[in-house]
Amino acid sequence: MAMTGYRINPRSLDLIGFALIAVLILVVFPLMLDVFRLNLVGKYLTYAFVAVGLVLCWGSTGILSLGQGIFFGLGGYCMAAFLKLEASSVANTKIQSTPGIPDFMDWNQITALPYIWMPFKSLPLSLIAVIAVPTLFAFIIGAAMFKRRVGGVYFAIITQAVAAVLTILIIGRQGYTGGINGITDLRTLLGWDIRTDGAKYILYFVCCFLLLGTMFVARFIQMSKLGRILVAVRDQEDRVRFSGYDVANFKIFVFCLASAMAAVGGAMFTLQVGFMSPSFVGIVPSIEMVIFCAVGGRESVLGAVVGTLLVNWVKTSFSEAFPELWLFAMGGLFIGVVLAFPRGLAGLVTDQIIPRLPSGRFWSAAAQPNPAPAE
Amino acid sequence: MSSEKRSGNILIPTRRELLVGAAALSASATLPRLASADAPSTAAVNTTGLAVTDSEVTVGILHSVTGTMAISETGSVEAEKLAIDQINAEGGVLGRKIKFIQEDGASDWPTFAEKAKKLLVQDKCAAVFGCWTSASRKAVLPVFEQYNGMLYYPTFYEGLEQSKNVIYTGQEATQQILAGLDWVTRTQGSKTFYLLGSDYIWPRTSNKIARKHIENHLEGCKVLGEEYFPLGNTQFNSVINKIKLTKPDVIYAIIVGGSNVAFYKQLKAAGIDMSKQVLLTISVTEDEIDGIGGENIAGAYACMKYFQSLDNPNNKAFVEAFHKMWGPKTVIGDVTQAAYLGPNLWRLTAEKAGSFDIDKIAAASPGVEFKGAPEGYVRIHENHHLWSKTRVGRARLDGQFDVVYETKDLVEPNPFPKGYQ
Amino acid sequence: MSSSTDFLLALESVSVSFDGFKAVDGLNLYVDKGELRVIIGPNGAGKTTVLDLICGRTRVSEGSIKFKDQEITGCKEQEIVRRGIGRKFQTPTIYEHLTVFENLELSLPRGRNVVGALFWSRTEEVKARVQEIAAMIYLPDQLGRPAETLSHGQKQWLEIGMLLIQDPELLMLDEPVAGMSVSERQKTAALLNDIIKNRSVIVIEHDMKFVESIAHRVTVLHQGKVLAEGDMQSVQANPKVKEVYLGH
Amino acid sequence: MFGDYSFGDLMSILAMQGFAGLILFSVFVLMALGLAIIFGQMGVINMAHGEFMILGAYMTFLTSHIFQTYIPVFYSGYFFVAMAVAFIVSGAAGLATEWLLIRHLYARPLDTLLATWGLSLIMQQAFRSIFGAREVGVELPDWMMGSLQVTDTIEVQINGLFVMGLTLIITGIVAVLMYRSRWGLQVRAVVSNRIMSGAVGIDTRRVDRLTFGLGCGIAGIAGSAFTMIGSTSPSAGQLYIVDTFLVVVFGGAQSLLGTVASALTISQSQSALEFFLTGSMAKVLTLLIVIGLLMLRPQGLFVLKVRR
Repeated sequence: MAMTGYRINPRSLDLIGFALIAVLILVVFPLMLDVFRLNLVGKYLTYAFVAVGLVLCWGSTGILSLGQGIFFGLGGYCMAAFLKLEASSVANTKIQSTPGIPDFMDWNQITALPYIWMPFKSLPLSLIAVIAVPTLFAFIIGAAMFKRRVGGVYFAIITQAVAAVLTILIIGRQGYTGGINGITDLRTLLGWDIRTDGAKYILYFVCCFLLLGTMFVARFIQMSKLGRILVAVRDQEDRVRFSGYDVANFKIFVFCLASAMAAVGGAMFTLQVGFMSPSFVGIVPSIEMVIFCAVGGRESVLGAVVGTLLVNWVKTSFSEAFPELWLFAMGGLFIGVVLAFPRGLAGLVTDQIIPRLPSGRFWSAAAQPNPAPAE
Repeated sequence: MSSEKRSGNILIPTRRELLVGAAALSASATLPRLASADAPSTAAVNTTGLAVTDSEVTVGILHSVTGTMAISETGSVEAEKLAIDQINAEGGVLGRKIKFIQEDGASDWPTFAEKAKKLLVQDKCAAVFGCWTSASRKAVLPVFEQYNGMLYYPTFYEGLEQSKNVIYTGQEATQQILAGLDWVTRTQGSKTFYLLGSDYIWPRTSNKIARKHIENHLEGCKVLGEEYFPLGNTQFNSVINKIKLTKPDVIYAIIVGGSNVAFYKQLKAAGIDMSKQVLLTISVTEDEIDGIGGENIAGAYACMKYFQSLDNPNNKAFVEAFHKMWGPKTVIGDVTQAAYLGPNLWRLTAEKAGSFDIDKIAAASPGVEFKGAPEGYVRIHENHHLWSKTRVGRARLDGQFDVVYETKDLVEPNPFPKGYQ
Repeated sequence: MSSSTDFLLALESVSVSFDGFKAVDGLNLYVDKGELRVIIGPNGAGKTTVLDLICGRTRVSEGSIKFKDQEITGCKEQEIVRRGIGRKFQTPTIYEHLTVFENLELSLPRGRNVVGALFWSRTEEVKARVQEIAAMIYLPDQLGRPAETLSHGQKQWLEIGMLLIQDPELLMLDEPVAGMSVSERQKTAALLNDIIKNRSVIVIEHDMKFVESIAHRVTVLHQGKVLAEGDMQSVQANPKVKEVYLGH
Repeated sequence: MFGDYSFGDLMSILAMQGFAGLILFSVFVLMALGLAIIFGQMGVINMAHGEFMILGAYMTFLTSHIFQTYIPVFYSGYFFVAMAVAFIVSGAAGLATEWLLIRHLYARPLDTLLATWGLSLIMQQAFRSIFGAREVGVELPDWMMGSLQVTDTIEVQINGLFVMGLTLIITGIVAVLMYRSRWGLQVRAVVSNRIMSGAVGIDTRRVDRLTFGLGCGIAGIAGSAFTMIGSTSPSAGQLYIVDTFLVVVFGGAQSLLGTVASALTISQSQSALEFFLTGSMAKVLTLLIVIGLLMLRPQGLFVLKVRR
């Protein structure tokens, strides 16, 4: 594992970095991009929640989870469940044999709303569920694993297996989950149509502020003694134990936190894109999100966000330009980054650029990796 | 102008053979020039700001060319490109050449939604030909309805859907299933069925319909078992054992994608002989057999609306043109043919409506008939599905099908079948 | 023998085996309050394993370990630490890329749970405590330095300091002077004798000169068993010991 | 469940399910062996393992074509040649990968996961561009299809037997290589202490390269064998990766015996469950069982208890 190098006055560096990101997503993008592209960026930003979580979980603490898609997905599904119930009012579902329940239930001969769906009739409960369900799930996994001192590759692969199990379950129990189609055709939130351009702008900004908040929390933790302990756990687990800390608890905490962040991202995804699909719970997106984080720099909150934007922008523009060959580019990108900048773009900045620049403060800040604009 | 004439010259290669003293055709041979000559003004044919110029109209092609679904969707892409080429060769639609923008759905539903949006919002496509799995269609449907686009969807699917913004050029479940079941009970005297499927909405809904039909409409028939496997599953020995023990008259298989290969290879290896054991599938087209290998599935029955071996002039010409464009080895399955219908139906509709406007197209669609369809003849129903015949084919060693049965008349599409839900 | 003892630490008939190989075999070991005990023995005698057993890093196969008359076999590492046993490893294990100050701060026995750590504030009291320890371990003016830049000897001291700041009643040091210069060794010896005042210490050491300079009692381990025990002279006089170890 | 079966039927269920389980077992072992070597011995997480298998499958496809077109007389025996080709090509690809990619990452095992993931994307697209997006059908010589009638209800599938035999042989060879040959000794030395073995004059680089190459080569053979039971398409490799890793991890990365044992456990439980539940549920249950057991024995089934 790479180690955090010594940064020149990290706080000021951070502040300006944060400012740059904030300006970029709050001002530059909305001015530069049409609503369709902006909505795309909004979608990318929902992945950034996961990446930020991974910075804490993987970058700081060294716990590589290949199952973050699980929590992104669960969060998204909880949100989708509420919206779906609102969308499938008796009026909207006249043609069904049982009006008033989601269409996919009707297709599967379910004639009454299942109990697990009841809570999602209320928005407050649903919002609680968005955070609570994934976090609880993470807690169960985390407790089981870390108390038993499962770590490293083993943890990574087990989370992968859990993702596989969950995918099969969601697809198999389609009467209750919408199956492989996911939960589609979501329309309104408390009567407010989330599909209009206006709504898309509002949701975009909500997403931005939530993300900035998440980034702040993550950074605050990194800066606190807790943050130092997490790094210590990564590099010197035994010593931490012999300093009287219960390592497992710290790991569980950070894993749950990362999951909660992912869940928020998932919920925002559902709101902005208008549906939730089981493909997120699977393995591929989970690994992709780890890669976003690696590209940006697994130890840098700012880096992770920038990396997420960058990779997705590359992905979209390449796949639009060469629909049949873009995978080459993606694969090349991942390999290149892993080989060339083990600590991602952020590492590139802090290790390569800043030291070479004249006097620290102003420059070091300006040298925060600038994301390629999503255009 | 009746679509009668057009049907003649839809397929350039066929001109020669069809020209034999057909007055209509000699007229239609000159038709392209006419078409471009009296091309209506853009303002007239495009009142909603679609990507239409005086010389060009832009459409979208949206399929997975990467990821697991690329296996199946490639054929559709090829067919749609062929159809567009041919239409352009005849002077295009309303005197405008068709320009297509291709996007990759990457076998990932959210990506499909993203790209669909791009095609409609940014590229202002007049029509989109695409999607394969139900999941991808469900993902893009709200997009098409919100931004008022037109989707031509080629795959046979589970039904339970109907949209102003979609034309379903494949068969819906009842069209594809019922006739086949009736046929198998009638001719093979089958009484007992074992239903298999990949674990997602289409096989489950189709099996549901099949079960209802078997239990409620077929005298003295019953279902011995019903089972589903995760997509991409490659181990079927257990279920094959169950089949051997329950000894059903008919194995009714709706397994998709790579699993097919594993399933049929293992069936063969397990010594289940298709010449004795009746196997009826609605998910295996010539495309799948390419991967399965003819020797592993020869003797099985498939029930759908099109087979490459269909013997009619339209199809001969279509197959020839397809092979000319994509190589003589490429096979053509039911969905590929349905995908080929898309651009043609759209063209006919546009010329019937005299406009590219989505609303006009949607309104004009019902009743549009395509006499040049490789499958013979199709007509768009009020519910935006197609009237089409259903056929049963028996797989040959060479990967082609012998058509052993075809419904006398067109089967009416019925996406919301009463008594089957 | 009575299971209740007035010893600070009591190992009774402790055994552990790795795949059949008995690393420690029916070992009895008693350490008094305020005693500085040195364990010596040839390589593979099981010295480090004994420390591992006491601090819970390795689980005993059989036998009992009592600390202040309480059974600690089966306790988690951090519990044992919290009961007052500190352990230094053979190779200095410190937080390489934190500063000396942060190393000591993290080891301070406060804010050990998640919340406490999250809202930890660096009070004057904390600083004072860190300063005090830093002075003891000869690093008072190195507080700002990244630990990775310290010399090997200084790292050893820092690790000792990280134990001291927890104020344990029993301190276990695995080869504390390994790789130290002569002057550093003297300083370390002084440090240990200084520590002793209010706690017990177990030291594993090869360097006989150093052992003589600090040891109260010496235990000689051989093949996981106690070969001899007593003050330095008697042990050195012991023919068995001569034979297996000191002799040549 | 049992009511409608006679005793004889039940017996043959037992027999045939057992056999089905054995086939699945051989499949798992074949999948896992290559990975067990690479992951277990080198700690490299090769996410492209599935793609190396598919590479082998495509090689088989090509070989069968060459035989059909040029030397149809020997067609019935082409499969053995195909396996050799698969081994060589995949192995060579493995060596190249190690040289270009892996050797730069030994210090960061988890990063090999990301890099090889990138590699797997590239390989998939390469397959697609070269062999086309559609599945390719690999035809088998007739003697490999069909099955032997043991009793009137019990049948044994020939290609099943073939896979089992193959598994047996390859496992044997690997075991000998690992525990009897000089190379195996070196590998194990490098695993237990890279620096030291370097110091005593073992060319660790060479050992690594060979190990990785061998692992990929075996993956190639596995892929070639899977053309008998599975599909050959650019993205088919993805199907195997999770199962494979589970088998290896569950077995305890370091020991071949562990890998075999875990493959046995997983396959038998799965095929048994498959009979009483539906395919999907059986899969879920199996995975859950494995996860559960892994929690109880974090380091896998077969690991030595050692002083840390």
